[in-house]
Amino acid sequence: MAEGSPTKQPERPEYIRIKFDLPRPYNWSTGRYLGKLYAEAKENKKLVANRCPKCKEIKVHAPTPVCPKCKVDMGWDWVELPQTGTVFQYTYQVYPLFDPHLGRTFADPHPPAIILLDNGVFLRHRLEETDTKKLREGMRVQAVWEEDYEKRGQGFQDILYFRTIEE
Amino acid sequence: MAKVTEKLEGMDVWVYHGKIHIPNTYSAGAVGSRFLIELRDNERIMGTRCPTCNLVYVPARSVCKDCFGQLSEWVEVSQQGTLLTYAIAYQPNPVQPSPVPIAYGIVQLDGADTGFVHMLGEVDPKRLKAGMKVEAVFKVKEERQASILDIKYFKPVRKVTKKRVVVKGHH
Amino acid sequence: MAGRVAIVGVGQTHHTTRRNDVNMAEMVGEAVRAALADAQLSIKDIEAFIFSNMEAFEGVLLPDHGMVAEVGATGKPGFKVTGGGTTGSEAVGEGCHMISAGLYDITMVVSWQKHDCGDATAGISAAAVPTFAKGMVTGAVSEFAKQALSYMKESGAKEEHAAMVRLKADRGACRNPYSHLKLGLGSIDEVLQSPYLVWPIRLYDFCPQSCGACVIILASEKSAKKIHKKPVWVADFVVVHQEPFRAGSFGDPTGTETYSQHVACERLYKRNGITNVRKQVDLAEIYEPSTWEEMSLYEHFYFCEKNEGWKLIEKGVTDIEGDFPVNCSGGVIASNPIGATPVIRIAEAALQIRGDAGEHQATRDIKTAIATALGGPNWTAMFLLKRSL
Amino acid sequence: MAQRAGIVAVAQTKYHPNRADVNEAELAYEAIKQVLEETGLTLSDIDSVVTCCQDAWDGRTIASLNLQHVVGAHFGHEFTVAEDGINAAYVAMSQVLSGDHETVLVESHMKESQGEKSLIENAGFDAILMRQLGLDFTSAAALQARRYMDKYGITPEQCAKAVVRNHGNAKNNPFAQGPMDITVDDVLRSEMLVSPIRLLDTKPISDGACVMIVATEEKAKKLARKPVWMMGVSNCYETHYLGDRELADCDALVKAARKAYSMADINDPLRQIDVAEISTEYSYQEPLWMEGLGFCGRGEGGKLADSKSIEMGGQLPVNPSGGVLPGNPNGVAGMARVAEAVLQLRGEAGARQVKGAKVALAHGYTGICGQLQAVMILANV
Repeated sequence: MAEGSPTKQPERPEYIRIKFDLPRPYNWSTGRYLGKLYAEAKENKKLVANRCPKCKEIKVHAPTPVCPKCKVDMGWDWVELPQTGTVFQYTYQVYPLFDPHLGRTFADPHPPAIILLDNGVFLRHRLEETDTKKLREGMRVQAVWEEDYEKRGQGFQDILYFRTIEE
Repeated sequence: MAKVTEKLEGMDVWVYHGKIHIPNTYSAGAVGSRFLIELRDNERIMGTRCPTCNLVYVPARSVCKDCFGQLSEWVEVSQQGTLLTYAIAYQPNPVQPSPVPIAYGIVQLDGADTGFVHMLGEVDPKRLKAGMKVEAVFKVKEERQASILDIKYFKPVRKVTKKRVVVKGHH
Repeated sequence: MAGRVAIVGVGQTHHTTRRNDVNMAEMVGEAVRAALADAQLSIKDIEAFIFSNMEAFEGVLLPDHGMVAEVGATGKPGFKVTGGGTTGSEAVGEGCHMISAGLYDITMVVSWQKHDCGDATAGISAAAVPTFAKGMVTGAVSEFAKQALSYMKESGAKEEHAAMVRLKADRGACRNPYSHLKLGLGSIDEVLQSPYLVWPIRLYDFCPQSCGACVIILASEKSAKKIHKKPVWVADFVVVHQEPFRAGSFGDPTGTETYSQHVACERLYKRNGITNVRKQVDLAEIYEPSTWEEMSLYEHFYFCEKNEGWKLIEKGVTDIEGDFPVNCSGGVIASNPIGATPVIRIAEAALQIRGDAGEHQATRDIKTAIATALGGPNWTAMFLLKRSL
Repeated sequence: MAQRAGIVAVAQTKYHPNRADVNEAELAYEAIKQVLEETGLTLSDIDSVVTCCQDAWDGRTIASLNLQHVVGAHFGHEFTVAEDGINAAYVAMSQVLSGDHETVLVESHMKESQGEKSLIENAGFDAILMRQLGLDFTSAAALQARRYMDKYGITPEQCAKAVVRNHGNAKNNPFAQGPMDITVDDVLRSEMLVSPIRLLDTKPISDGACVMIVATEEKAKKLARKPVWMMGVSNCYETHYLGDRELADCDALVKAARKAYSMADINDPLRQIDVAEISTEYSYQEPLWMEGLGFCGRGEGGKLADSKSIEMGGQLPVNPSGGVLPGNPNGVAGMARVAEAVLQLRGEAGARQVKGAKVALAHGYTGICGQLQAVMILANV
């Protein structure tokens, strides 16, 4: 460095980092299709999905105005889904990950699972059983609803989890 | 707990009032860090000069916008300069460092060829005028954190310094 | 493509966890200068810029706007692509379109991610809107965990095979001056000792969060031959998006659904007369966010029969010295600056074709290569690159 | 160019301050349905899709995930771009001219009501040098407005006239969000947001979507009642740091316009262009952008705003639709200008029609003080 230069470069340079920690609020709308699912869950503790007029496939996650595969208008054809099924696949979270909607790290103790409902439709939800030793594919499960009407109105989350059942 | 979902009147549509909250940390890099550290430690405002375009960038930058040259020639500029433009914000937002109204300004410091974007203070907003002389007001040393906010704001110059401080040095 | 397009310059930064010595714009500028040096062009020669980055990870709005000076784009046209993991491929695709459309002669694809600004897992989790996915958010890791479980069950692959994928990647990464994770692993046991993130995905099974940038300069046929001694031709490319599977995002545990990879291959291979990819293509750089996904992608891209992906790993077919090298660079599980990741695949494949990959140059002569990308819910992009057309 | 790219069909939703009743996909689908109906195409006939959205506004990483089903992107070719939708139309044009795609669906949507404007915009400023000051796009625009007005003697009255004229024109536009009967005095007495910008100098929060189909010349002639051709287009970046820019002169717009004009063989824009649709989120931008577009000399935008020549029936009617000021979402605004230009050239603009329009200009911009400017020239012959 030339003489008269303003600062001496230190041996190990100090690097500045500027932190921003502001949550950004949003008002996400369910829209009309997902809203139908919300309404049935809240009012009737029913799980519903819409069905494509062409391929007849039932759209669970999430109801849409267009069938992704046939690319045709879905119309307004709703079916009620059974609330029992078998565990098709599950995993469990060992390491907590940062949840962008909570603003902190979080590990859900309830194992995420793909549940094959009794009408052959796949639902992604979570299991009540937290003891991973007791989990197995093919186990029978049933939806457990939030019983407090005031607390419902959260769509899929109106079902708290799926409980192991003996049959 | 506040209600996060709200049903729209008269239709089966819900609105979820939530947030995205991911903290972000941005590195200033070598050039930006040196600029901020100079504010914090020495109350000096530094620029970098492009020898090709003969432009002094303040705040210091690492690249010339015109010729893409990498800048390594550091220059200290005056803390006084000319107000190029200004605006007074009356609407609050969560990022603003002080309550509204906030006066923003772009100041061309003596010895610089670019404008410095910052706030204006100690002035009646009605008396702001492009072309007026302003000078930097620093926070007290204990409050300075090597950030752009180490400068509190620019205020109108009561007494113009005749001496132009321009110290040049090579990186 | 109406007009033929070639890659005439590539440049990348070294990829790493943290870059405190540069801000985002300066980091990207390093790759711009490297690519210009490679192409022996001046910034004045670049006519238009295509930016690729997933801005949600840095929490920046319009990130391209913040680096106009640092990448030399002042007064120039430009576009910003923002489409999940395949973003980089779409950007290179757009760079090609602009040239073959006759709108520009030389374009520059600028891609990056600076993960030290935020949290990539959180960023990916934010892809799920709370109205339908609240409480089911575990980012990409859990989706790849499900994919791994399905693959294990169906193909008979063992955790040891996933470990072999990491060992292969690590050998490449240790030879690649730019790669992020250089673990120096010696044995399968070492990999199997790494902890689970989401069962059965271990820390070493998954890609890191990297800071890094990659730049590719594209040119029309007329200019390409003047610019570079060894232009690499973009023979063709496809981008195929996909709705999530009924029962998964990156893998279909029901074994009944079509994958975007199949559709992409059908289009790309058919258009280019490829009936046996292992014979007609010499090398691949694929976008594999996890070790398990690499084995399964071998099958989806028809490098082998179904349920035999792990056998390619076992036999060393895809090693750097192998018959069909895959990810000599170390791949995505070694370096993953997401917005740049697909562009790095293309750049690395181009270097292999030029014979300029240095320490991690494949043993066999590479004349034709494919570079792929994976994003969204199993979206696929594929580029076919050739030494001569 | 041997081939031309044609716009086959356009559609917009009615712009609205709060469409909480629909999500992004349903909003976009309202417009998508219209272009499909008009052309008789189905989503399966589309061979490429260009969507335009921004994660920070949609509140979702990979925002295009929101709508891939309604654009028919399953197993399809989809590019997602950011910035204003006018750039998406530009990308679609390149895909068509490249020979790779024949029929491209272009979609742009935005629900500004969904997020918090100033917080989202603040994240667009350099994090080290500007973000901590709490700047948003309006406060930056105010710095530009003051600089422009001071340098060239543009008056608040001249800017207010732009507001009054745009709102007046909007009354003829069925898609317009909020045409208001206002006077220059109303504008000058409205609440001060960031001096010198008042409430009525700005556009309100707006939700909406715009969709179009772009096709090869051959395909466009078959599909469209009246195809409109993309004759010239360009965009251009300005540098980021506000202090490095001469805010009173929009250099990026000058460059973008020059390139678009030269492609379309335009050397006297005021005479050769029949109608212009320009994006102005703030009133001062109308005279400023008109200077950038070469409709008048530097500093003469105020005089032009005062004159009758840009009114309906004038030499070059500007924003017969009412433009952006009565309410268009950012990101859609520029693409909506293209859509409006198309309606003009098809003679389907209803009460806002400029008679016999043959050549139209559409302008859009993205970012702080118009950092990325885009200009498109369209023609019906």
